[in-house]
Amino acid sequence: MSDTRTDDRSKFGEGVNATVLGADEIILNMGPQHPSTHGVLRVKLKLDGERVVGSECIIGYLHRGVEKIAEHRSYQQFAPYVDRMDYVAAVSNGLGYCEAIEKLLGAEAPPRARVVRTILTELQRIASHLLWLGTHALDIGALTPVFYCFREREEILKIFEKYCGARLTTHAFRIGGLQYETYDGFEQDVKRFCEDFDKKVDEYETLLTENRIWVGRTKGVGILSAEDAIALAVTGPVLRASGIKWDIRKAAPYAAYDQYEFDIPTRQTGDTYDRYVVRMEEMRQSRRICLQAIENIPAGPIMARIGKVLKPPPGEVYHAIEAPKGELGYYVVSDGTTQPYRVRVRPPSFINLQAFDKMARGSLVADVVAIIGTIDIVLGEVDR
Amino acid sequence: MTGSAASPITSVLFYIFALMAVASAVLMVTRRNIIHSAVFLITTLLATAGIFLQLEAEFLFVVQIILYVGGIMVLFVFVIMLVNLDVSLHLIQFNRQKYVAGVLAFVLTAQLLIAFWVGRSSLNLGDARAMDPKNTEAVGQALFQRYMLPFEIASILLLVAMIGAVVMAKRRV
Amino acid sequence: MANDPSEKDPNVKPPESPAAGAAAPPKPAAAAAAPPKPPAAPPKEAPPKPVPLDNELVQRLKARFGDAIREATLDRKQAIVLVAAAQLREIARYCRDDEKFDMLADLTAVDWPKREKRFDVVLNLYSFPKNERLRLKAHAGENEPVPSVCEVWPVANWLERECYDMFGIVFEGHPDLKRILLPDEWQGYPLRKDYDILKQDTDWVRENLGIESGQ
Amino acid sequence: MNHLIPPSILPYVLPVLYGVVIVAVLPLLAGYIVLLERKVMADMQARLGPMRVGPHGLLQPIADALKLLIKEDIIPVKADLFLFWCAPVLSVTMALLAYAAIPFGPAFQIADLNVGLLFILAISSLGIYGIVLGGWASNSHYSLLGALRSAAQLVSYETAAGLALVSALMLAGSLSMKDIVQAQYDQGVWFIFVVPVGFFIYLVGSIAETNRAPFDLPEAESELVAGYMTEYSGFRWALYFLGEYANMVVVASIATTLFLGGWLRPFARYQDHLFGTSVELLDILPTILFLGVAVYSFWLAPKQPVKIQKIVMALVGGLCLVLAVGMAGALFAPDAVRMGVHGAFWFLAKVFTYIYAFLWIRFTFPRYRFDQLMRLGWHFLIPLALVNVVVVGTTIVLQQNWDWRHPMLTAIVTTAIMLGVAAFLGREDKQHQAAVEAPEP
Repeated sequence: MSDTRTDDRSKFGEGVNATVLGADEIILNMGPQHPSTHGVLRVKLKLDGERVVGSECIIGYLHRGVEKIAEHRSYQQFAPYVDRMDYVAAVSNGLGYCEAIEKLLGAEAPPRARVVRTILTELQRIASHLLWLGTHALDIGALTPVFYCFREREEILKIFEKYCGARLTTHAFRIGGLQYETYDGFEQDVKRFCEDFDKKVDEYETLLTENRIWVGRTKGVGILSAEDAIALAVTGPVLRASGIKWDIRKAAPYAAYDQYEFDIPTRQTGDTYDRYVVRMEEMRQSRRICLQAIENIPAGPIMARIGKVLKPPPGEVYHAIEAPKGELGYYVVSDGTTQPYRVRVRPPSFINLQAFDKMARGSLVADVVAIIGTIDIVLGEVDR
Repeated sequence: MTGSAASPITSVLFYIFALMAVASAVLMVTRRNIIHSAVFLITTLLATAGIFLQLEAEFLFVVQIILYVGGIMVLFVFVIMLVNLDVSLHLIQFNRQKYVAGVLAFVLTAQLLIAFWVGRSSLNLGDARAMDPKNTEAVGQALFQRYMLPFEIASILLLVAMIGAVVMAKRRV
Repeated sequence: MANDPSEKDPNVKPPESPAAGAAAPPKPAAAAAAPPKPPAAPPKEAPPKPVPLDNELVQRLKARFGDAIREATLDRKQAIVLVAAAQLREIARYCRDDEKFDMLADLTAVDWPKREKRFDVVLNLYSFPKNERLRLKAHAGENEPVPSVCEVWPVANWLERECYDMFGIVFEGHPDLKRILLPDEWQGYPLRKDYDILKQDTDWVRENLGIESGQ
Repeated sequence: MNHLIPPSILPYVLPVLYGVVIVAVLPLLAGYIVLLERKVMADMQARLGPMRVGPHGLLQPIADALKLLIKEDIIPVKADLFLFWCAPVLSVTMALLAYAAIPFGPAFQIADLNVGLLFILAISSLGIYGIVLGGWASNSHYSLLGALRSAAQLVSYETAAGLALVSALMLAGSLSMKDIVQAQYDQGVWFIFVVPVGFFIYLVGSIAETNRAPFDLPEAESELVAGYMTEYSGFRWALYFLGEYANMVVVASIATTLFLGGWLRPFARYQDHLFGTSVELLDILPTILFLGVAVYSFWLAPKQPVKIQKIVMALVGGLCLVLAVGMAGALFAPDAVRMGVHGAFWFLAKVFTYIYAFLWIRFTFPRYRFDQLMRLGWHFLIPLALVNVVVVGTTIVLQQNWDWRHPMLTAIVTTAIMLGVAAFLGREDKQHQAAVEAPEP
């Protein structure tokens, strides 16, 4: 890693200084209200004809100051706010936060709670990937997959609703374990869903994977090399599609992931098509985990003995889990009172979005839509 | 449709088309807006195509439309739109030699009229003999049999022109 | 509405923020006498106490940078190394090149208004080869610029912009330091402890709507 | 009845009558094609589609038309009023004008020009003006960009489609649409089986020519929003829409006439008679079809939730019954009437299957990027069509001079050659794709 390498890397940093325009370059403004920016993201593209020469993402339209609110709430009161960040994968946000506070307290959720948490998080991963696939295909022009994906996602949301009464911002977990016992028929529902989900994923694959136009629109678009991926700290499916086999569920198992075996799909070229294949394979792996998990959900208590008022001794902890978008980290500092002194969320979408400029350079304007879709960002998490 | 050519309907049609052609030609010249004049040029061409049709020369009618209106004029309109020429709207169109132009025009029309008047006897505007229905085949035969050589030379010429255009327009990569 | 945070006297603090309870300098290592143990409610597993850390990584760092490495502690089984802000960039480059911490997972800050150097700049590093995490911390005063680590890890670009946006910490050497989440003309730095939401609201209401208080 | 009309305009009466019928029926037909599209799309996407307006959404087109009529008609400021008004009108008239030469049945044709096909190609090539002038007149940078893009697309795919038609023309030997169908009757085989690659090229070309997915780039481009139609609203926009669907039917009828044997019944020369009566076996198919639909709608009628929908469904059932009786009656009518009625049925059946293929393709394929679209047109389709013309030409010369008498063998050989050429062109395209994939650093 000689020093020269850092010089070319520093060119990532400079945003597009819009005032300096080449001979026939124009600035094209996309968003913040735009059909395919997945929320309020504004992208300033510097174009030379059709080619993207530089780009700058302007974010913050959905900034609600969640971290400031955290300092005025108790640990339990802040839990519902966490669901509102990545509102597409609320359950995994909740898991990350609860486990971080449990680590802060030095407590440990009982085995039964850990297994149920794993099942619900994996179902949420499938639901999040389904929403990604539907909207991503719709942006590129395939009208049909979005309806198939939402049909399956509906099944998962029904299971969430039966379990904790809410479909999207579920607040399903509590610090120390679970609030609700699993409803009877929970195992049967999950089994029925997982049973025919494999055939459904085959359905999407027949529609898209060998579709020449789909391959034409995604292969070689938005390439991110492994070295750039690490430099830009991109995580999740985007990193795995660039050839790095790293998943926190395997590297630092949390909840009950160490009890099940599943494999980590990776691809080499790191273009939009590879990210599509990685996410499709991840859905199959999540289904595998769920099937193994519901075989034996251990009996026993669902809540650790940590008492009603939580006063973690002063200190700090950084706990990261594998959210559908990437590494979701919580850095919590406590000063011994009932309210956290500082809660910092490491948002995977925010950091993955920074790689957009690297991917979009040199591509065509029409590919920008595909690249935004393939990074799979949710603006609630980008802006916090 | 071998109706007799001089039936009232066709002659009425002829006058309509002729009038349309002349009117849109005049309009084309006088318009300030470029696109309007392009549209009127298209109407002139369509009117002449109408006259071909009215003479039952269908092949010429169709060729006129495909070639002129569907092909060349599309490129005209493309060029006009790509190079937006609204700058020319502010230029003053006519310079001050109005009077000289007027005199010249008068002299020219006078000569034309005299020429028509003198030769009016030879202009026997007999009924326009309808083309025989198989004129498309006739045109085909003529082109590929009797005038084979000029046809080939013309096509090579066009090919050369096309290649020249491509080479010039190719982006210096 | 420019409530310049610096001349606010410390006692106008939001009522519900912790009172003098946590007056002791919260640097875990220095707080030798841990606060009195919480009343022994049902037997709760208390987390392990923060303990000074002295493994080979810390020794190599100390050998290399001497007293720039202020402290090393282990809090809840996670390594924390406190470094001098001035050498942050060299230490960062050393960690990435020689110690193989090739991913900067997160860069953020914590505001301790009562300390003379009020800000903690916290870098969470991760090493793919060693599958290990390390947390570098550096103290920074109010208007004291911190060397930017953009050259070492390009991901720091947006992270440092967010730190600047939320805390006002200036990272010198950053290619394009400007606000990232808040509008550019925003006054004040929200995540500072003395940035009071209530006061912000009453100022705005008094100024724009001319009524006493919006509550 | 002929003596009533003065002789000079006698030849014009029937065509004018047909013209009126077509222009009146077409907007309704276009509306119901929109409904068909939404229903098929819904069916392919595991949902129901419009169900609320009338039974199973059958009155939806009328509701759409009414909505568009009363919608506010916004004209952008500084728009070029004259052009803004005449662009949609232009695109609809060009689409309707093309019906003049389309033979719906042996007798049901407005004008049997002996350059029928060329006439339709000429008129549809004028459709570009509707789009280009519309884009220019709405005075917005984006709609102009969209208009130019769709015009470029139309021009390049028109060549490919035209060349594909040439290959079928050579087999028929004449430009008049009626003669083409007659040639398919005489040769006893539909041209789709003789020049299948030609049909394929024309299918792709016609999809691109009517700006439909996966070539609907100008409207659907993310930053162009709705291409040249963005600034149009209310009935002006509906005119563009009507133009597009009318164009779709025109393109479908050209394909039917040239490749699917126009109004010919499948196995037209198969004269097996039913129980010794003069009725041919396959002629009863239309009657059976309409009877089936009538029974189905009568069965559905009582199940409709709202009373009014019950009546409408019963009406639809009645209409189908009448058609069935009509079809059956035509069997025993004099030959001209039978040929006319059945011919029209078979023609429309083929047109609708062709349109169904359009819809099917639209809902399974994502959208092409503009440069891929142009490369497909210029690098793949046009060369393929040229080679197709050359190959079909040589086979015809072979047949005429050395009376090579095995049509089936020639069809197989030509298709094999064409597939070889297609593969070669495809490979070249892939190399180009690889070149694009590794963009310059």
